[in-house]
Amino acid sequence: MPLVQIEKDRCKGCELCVHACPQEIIKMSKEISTKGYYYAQVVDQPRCIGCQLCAIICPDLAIEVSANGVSYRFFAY
Amino acid sequence: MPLVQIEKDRCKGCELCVHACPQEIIKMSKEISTKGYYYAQVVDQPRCIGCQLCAIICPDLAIEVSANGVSYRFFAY
Amino acid sequence: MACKIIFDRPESMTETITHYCPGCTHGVIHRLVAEILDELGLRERAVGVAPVGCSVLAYNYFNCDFLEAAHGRAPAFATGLKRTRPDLIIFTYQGDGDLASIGIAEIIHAANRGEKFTTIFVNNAIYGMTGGQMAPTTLPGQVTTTSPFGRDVANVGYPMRMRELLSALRTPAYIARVAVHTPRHIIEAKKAVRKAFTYQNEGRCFSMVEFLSTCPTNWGMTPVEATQWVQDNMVPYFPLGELKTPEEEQDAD
Amino acid sequence: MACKIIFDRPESMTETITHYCPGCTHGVIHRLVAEILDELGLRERAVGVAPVGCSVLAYNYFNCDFLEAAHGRAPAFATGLKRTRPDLIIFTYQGDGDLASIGIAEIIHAANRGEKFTTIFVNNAIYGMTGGQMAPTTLPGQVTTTSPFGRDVANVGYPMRMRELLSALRTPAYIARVAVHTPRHIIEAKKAVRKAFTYQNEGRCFSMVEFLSTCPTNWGMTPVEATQWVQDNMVPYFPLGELKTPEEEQDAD
Amino acid sequence: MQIEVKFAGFGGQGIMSAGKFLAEAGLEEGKEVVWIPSYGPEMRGGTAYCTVVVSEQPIGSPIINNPTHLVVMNRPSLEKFAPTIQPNGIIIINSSLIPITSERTDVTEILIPCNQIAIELNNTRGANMVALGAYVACSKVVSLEVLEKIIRQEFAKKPKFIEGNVAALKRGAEVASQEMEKAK
Amino acid sequence: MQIEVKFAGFGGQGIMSAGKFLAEAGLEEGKEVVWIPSYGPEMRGGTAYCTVVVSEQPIGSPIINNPTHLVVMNRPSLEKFAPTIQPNGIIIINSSLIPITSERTDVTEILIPCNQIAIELNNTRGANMVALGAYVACSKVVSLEVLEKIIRQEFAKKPKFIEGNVAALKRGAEVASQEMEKAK
Amino acid sequence: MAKVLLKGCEAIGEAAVRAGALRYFAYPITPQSEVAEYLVRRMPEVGGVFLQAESEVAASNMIFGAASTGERVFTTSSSPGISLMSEALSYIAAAELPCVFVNVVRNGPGLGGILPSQGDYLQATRGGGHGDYKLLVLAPSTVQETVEHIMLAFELADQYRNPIMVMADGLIGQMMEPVDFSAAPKPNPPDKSSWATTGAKGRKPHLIKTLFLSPQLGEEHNRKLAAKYDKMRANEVRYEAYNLDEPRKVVMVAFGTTARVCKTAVDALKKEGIEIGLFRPITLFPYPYKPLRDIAERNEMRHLLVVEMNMGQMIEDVRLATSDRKPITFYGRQGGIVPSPEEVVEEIRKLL
Amino acid sequence: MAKVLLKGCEAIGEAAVRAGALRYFAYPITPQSEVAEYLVRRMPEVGGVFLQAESEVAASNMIFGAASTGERVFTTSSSPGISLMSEALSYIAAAELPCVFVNVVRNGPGLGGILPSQGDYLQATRGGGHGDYKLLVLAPSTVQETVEHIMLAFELADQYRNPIMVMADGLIGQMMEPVDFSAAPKPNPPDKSSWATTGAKGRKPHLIKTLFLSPQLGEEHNRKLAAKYDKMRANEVRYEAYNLDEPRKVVMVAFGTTARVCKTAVDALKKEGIEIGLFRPITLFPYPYKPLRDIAERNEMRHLLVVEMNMGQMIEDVRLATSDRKPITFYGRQGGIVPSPEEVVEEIRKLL
Ligand SMILES: Cc1ncc(C[n+]2csc(CCOP(=O)(O)OP(=O)(O)O)c2C)c(N)n1
Ligand SMILES: Cc1ncc(C[n+]2csc(CCOP(=O)(O)OP(=O)(O)O)c2C)c(N)n1
Ligand code: SF4
Ligand code: SF4
Ligand code: SF4
Ligand code: SF4
Ligand code: SF4
Ligand code: SF4
Ligand SMILES: [Mg+2]
Ligand SMILES: [Mg+2]
Repeated sequence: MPLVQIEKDRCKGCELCVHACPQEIIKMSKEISTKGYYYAQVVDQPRCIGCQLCAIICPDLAIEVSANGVSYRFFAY
Repeated sequence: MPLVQIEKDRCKGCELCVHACPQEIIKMSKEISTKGYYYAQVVDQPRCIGCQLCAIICPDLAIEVSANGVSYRFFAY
Repeated sequence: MACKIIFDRPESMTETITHYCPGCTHGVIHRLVAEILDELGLRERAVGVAPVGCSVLAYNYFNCDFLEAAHGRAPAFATGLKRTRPDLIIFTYQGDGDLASIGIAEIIHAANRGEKFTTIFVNNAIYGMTGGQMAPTTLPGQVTTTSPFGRDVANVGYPMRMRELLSALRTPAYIARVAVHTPRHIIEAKKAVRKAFTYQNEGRCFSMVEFLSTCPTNWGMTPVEATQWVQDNMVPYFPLGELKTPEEEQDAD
Repeated sequence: MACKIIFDRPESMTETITHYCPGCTHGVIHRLVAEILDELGLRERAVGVAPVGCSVLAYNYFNCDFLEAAHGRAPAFATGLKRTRPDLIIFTYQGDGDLASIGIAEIIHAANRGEKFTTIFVNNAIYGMTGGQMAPTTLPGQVTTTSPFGRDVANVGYPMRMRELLSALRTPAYIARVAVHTPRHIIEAKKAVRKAFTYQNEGRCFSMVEFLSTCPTNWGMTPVEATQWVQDNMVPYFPLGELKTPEEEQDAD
Repeated sequence: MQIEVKFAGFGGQGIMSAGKFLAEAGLEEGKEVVWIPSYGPEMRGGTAYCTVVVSEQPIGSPIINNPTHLVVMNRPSLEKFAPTIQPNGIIIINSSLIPITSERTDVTEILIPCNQIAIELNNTRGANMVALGAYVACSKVVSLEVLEKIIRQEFAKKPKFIEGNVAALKRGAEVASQEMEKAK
Repeated sequence: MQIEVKFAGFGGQGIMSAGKFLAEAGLEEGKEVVWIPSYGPEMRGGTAYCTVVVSEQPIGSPIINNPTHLVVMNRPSLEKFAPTIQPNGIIIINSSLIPITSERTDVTEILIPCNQIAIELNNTRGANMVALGAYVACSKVVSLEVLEKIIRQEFAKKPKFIEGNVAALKRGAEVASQEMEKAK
Repeated sequence: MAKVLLKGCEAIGEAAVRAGALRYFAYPITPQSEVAEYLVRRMPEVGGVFLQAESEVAASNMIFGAASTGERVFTTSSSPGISLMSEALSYIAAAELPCVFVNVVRNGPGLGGILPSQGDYLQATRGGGHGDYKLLVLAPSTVQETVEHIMLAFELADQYRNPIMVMADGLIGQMMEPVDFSAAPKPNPPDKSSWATTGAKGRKPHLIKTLFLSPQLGEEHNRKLAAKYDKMRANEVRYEAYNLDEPRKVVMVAFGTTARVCKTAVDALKKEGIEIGLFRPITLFPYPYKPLRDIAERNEMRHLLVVEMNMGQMIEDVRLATSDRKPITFYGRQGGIVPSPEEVVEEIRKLL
Repeated sequence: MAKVLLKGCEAIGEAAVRAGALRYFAYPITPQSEVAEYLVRRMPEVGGVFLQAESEVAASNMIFGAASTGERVFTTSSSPGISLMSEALSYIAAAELPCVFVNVVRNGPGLGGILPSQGDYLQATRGGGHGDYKLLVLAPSTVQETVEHIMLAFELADQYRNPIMVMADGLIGQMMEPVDFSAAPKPNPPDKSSWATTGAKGRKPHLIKTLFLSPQLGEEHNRKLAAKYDKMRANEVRYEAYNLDEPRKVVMVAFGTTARVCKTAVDALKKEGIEIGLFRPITLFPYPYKPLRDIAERNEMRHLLVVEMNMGQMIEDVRLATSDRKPITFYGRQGGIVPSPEEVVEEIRKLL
């Protein structure tokens, strides 16, 4: 099962990952981080397909993706 | 009848007019001008057709062409 | 079975959080370059040349030797570097003000001489660092602080397409334009970056990848709006793709 | 019937004998410009901008207002002039070192902004004034004082074709290449000069006429050999003709 | 008398314009004024601040290390600048975002929940005007009427913002006056 | 003793290299030498000249307004420089192209038909070597043998020019010696 | 007209417009991009021209071309940009064309930073470019004075046919102060038809050039320029003597923003009963050597304190003015730090 | 090795090669294009690099890049070209990179002419570029000395991590003199691996930068540079005192070519039994203030005569050196005219 971890303090709240996620499982926080941003959160991890699109589009290296077992790569990146 | 006058002191002896003249009636002098150049001379004026090619190619405005009566222009210059 | 990380920071980047504005795609472009340095094993021979522009601080984020050139002069700077040490892998990282305005002479001549370095050209259609002035790449009608009524092509001409201009040179080169406003584009972009560094590593030719990038801050948009603006406005004027490769047959002359 | 002069010095030229070497075609190019100023009645509004190069002294030969720009900067200079006094007819007269090397940024940006002046670009494939160094236009294999073993394109790239490069810009312009090594070419060249100044006079666009010119002195040839060299070596690499006219339909983007 | 007030907060909180309006009002009242933007090393998104000097005399140095007054809109600014304020000075704290106080006993410290008030007034971006109103009510450095006039002028081209900002200004002044009463 | 000689003529007459060969010869003989090219305003095709200083001592100023010797290959140069030569100096005149003399009585003036001699030797471009040979024969500033050696070295890469130039040098020296004899 | 609150950069733009300088060519650089941002809106209102150049090299050469028409023209930049203008400045001075360059100085060398500095003093007064030429350099210390200097600069440029530099710093460029335009003199450009290159209609062609093939003419030209600079030295020296009506033991010398800081220091010490003086050069070239010398030669004068935002550049001029007859101490801040009045007061105390 | 006859420009090229400077980037300009023309043939022989840059702006930035590798690199140019290098010079000095710039000075300002001049003295010593930085400036007066200075320049550049300028003039560049390379020291470049940007293999990345966002760090950097320049002032002053073994009534001060002319004047007067002295600064920065002061303070010293090929630039340094304690007269030629010994003798006579 893929695991997506968003580092709260790296996130600048740009919402690009929210729009990139095909599963629509990333949402913005209601709270402000210490940096003053609403930050991205994975709200439904089990539905994550590990496609990494969120990580690929994140300009701030805030997203780390890990996978358990075989993870298919849908594209050569 | 066309008249081609080459100003000796403007001529730098480049010989471009010699090669441009379709009638081959321009030749270089055997003497050096005060500027230190062999200069161009029209050696057979009567054969001149007034085409002005010599004047057109002269980089030094050393050649003046005049014509008597109607002079045909062979090209729009 | 253990959980293994399939996406994280490339070794060629530091942990430092960037100073870029939220959603600014400079960050994505940095990462692509770093990933390719990693993947091609070039980090230890790599020397980056930062421009003057928002990415002047790029050296804080790359985990390789880095320098800071004068505004627009990175290609001359890189020429000096590479001619002195051809064994190094040199890349310049330049904005559109830097490369297409003040530094256009240097990029054209470096490309024309076929200098064996790679230019990462970040075209965000504006001067980001200085607060949003018009760039040579600013689109017709685009509002900036020095074109407050929109760029008037009758007065200041059309935006410059650097990919096209450099491709008009006879000297062999690899020149491509890519975008990073969607994951799909980023994936394509990475291929171009790989090619660019591969050509350099092989000593083949000058290479440049032009990135269509966002500047949400100075465009006055949210990051998401900005990516849409890239698609709707920049891509039509700045077509994507490779325009010149060293393999292509040279015109006969 | 009286004898009437059908060819002599145009009013726009002075009587001063030029300092150019024997057979140097700078002189022909001067005359063509002067003839067009006469024919279009522009002399009294004309202001010429001399470069640094053999033609730095052009002001001694033109019978109109003239200035001397810094090396390569004539297009910026002319931009300042024309934007300040759009009623004047401005032309720059520039060599290939001046225009294509040190001054390439200025000519590209002036062309791209669509500045309404005319550039007379004298491409003699060498630095004449400074004694024959390699120019960006020096041909492959051509011997100069800074390419004594011939221009090595693997090391310094291919000669730059400025007509082609400027034509790659999107902003409308008139851009042509002509030669003056035979009367036939001179006659054609004059047409291009006329068009260039006409476009300017109509406030239409930037215009540039690139001349293939000779430098017998630094080529180490007689003037006649030099004209032949233009035909045999320059014309094939630098094709003649108009490449861009303001009328031409712009690509749709 | 020379009053020096520093406005400080996050970029985007309207710090610069609050200062500018005050300077305009001072000028309108015939005083000497200077508005000095932040000259810190911070890049975009960091702390923004400006200093406004209002004086009866020509103003000398524009470099003010120890201003008489401070208006802070976020916590880092309070921490950074509160210690620099002159004794007997005034500190206006945006208590909506700042959970602490300066802990100084030699200054008048007024806590105003600027963001909250702005939200109540349905003008989320008006917190800066609340703070400005509060500050002027406390310091009396310019009159509230003149300041209102300035705001009306400044927003002349964007009239839909006028009333909201004027309301925020007035409400800030009101709340501050009440707080001052309490403090007495 | 310091000898200063100016070589002057048209551009293209080989003025510069004549001077250079002399300087090389001086150096070969262990003397101090300087070769200074023309710094006149003339453009291409005008007058070309250079000055060579040969001395036993380190050479101070390279600016020589009044040289001790002069070698002139064309008329304008004679007219321009002859008056500047120091009394008791030497003037070598290329009489092939110069129909006049300096009219100075306080110098040794030697007329050599350099171009004519060169043509006779079938080496039209060798007039400069004729003049150089003549000058050295008169001035003895360096030995003819050393000069010949230098010429052989300088043309090492273009051997076909060696003998012609050496011949011109020697012939110039010969003629000059005869002229000197006559003058005595 | 009432006073208006303007940023220094905006005031520069407006002052130029009011001086009739309707041609502006420049390249963006912090901390002076607001001049362009102001003028891009203002110029169309007055029929003027704003053009963003591709670089400072281009901007300065556009000025060169534009100035040759006789119109009033100007550019603005900041330190690295001014370095790139060095060649053009030398040319324009050699060609004797009137125009105005504004340097809103930032911290150097190199890219340095965008914070205020006075580190370009020597560059401005000793010529960044090659050859013997001089700029007349004005150093304002308030926004109001910047306005006055800009207007004055155009008059002087026309009068001397010379480029004039107004040297402000990042603080003056960025801060807002009230500006009064009501006393602004009417622009008074002289007739330039005797040399401007505006078409040779009904007259001989005009030439503007800086090449001299003949050394004699070159020397003549150099001497002509030098005579002009001497005239400036004789007629254009400007300075302010603050609290110097009576002799003081300690006199500070400072220009621009630092002079303002020093004034506050003078006032602060006055309150304590300590009287010190401030000498503020307003023209950096021509430098007010004589007035400063006169002050330094007063018997009571014990010490000079030079305060600058650099490593000590004007101090050379102070030494030249005073021939080292009185001790000089330097106090400088760098890196964009503006010294505070308190620091300056501390320095003075050390000398008392 | 025997002496060889070389043109100044060729000697510059050869000296650099022998100093191990095998990277050369430059743009043609008279009177120094022969350096490039020499090196384009010479570099391939020694495995070096010659590249003709597209402009002086590019050449100087190529040097900037090349110097960052730690290799010995240099460029040459002449006055207008040096102006265009001002920005890069400021950057390189700020970045503390070793390299050598040679200015074969020609007549200015503007295009001026190709004849020799010393008109770039102030530009070289007071910084053409922006901000507080200094070049160490060497002024040779013979071709042999030019060779020595070029070699020395590379050593000093490495030692101080600073750009060094060798300031010759058109005469030195164009004339031929015998050159002896036999005494040339072996190049001795220090280890630069602690800072050179040559790939971060097995170490932390190296950064070379000139931007300081923090004013504190900016100030620190400025002071660090200033301390380095002070070290140069303490250790690198070079000068020649000619005929100054005993006190002289009149002492000339001149550098480079004019010093040579003055030497001849000294010798000429000596023959008449008139003893005058010549003080020749060899380093223009750091200027030999102290030695000159000592000479000027001798009681017998009555008058200083400063001779330059410009309108009087070094004279400021002479005044600073001597604090105006002795009268100073200036004799200068311009436009490319080199003063003759006779003229100088005439000037001296006026002072005797
Ligand atoms: C010589 C010089 N001129 C101008 C500047 C000011 N300046 C800094 S960055 C910049 C432009 C930045 O725009 P761009 O290159 O497009 O980069 P971006 O910030 O958009 O990524 C300018 C004009 C400078 N630092 N140096
Ligand atoms: C800033 C600067 N750099 C270099 C030069 C020297 N320079 C004078 S003319 C010239 C090149 C001339 O070549 P080109 O433009 O082709 O003109 P041509 O003489 O061939 O007509 C150069 C490099 C200069 N005057 N100024
Ligand atoms: S890995 Fe794919 S599915 Fe999972 S959160 Fe990221 S974008 Fe969504
Ligand atoms: S893309 Fe990155 S920075 Fe942007 S919201 Fe998502 S996690 Fe945060
Ligand atoms: S006019 Fe024609 S035919 Fe007559 S001389 Fe000239 S080229 Fe020959
Ligand atoms: S073309 Fe002109 S310059 Fe050349 S030889 Fe003929 S007349 Fe003389
Ligand atoms: S200003 Fe624009 S380019 Fe610069 S960091 Fe912000 S968004 Fe990116
Ligand atoms: S050097 Fe060449 S370009 Fe210059 S005048 Fe002579 S032939 Fe013409
Ligand atoms: Mg940009
Ligand atoms: Mg050319």
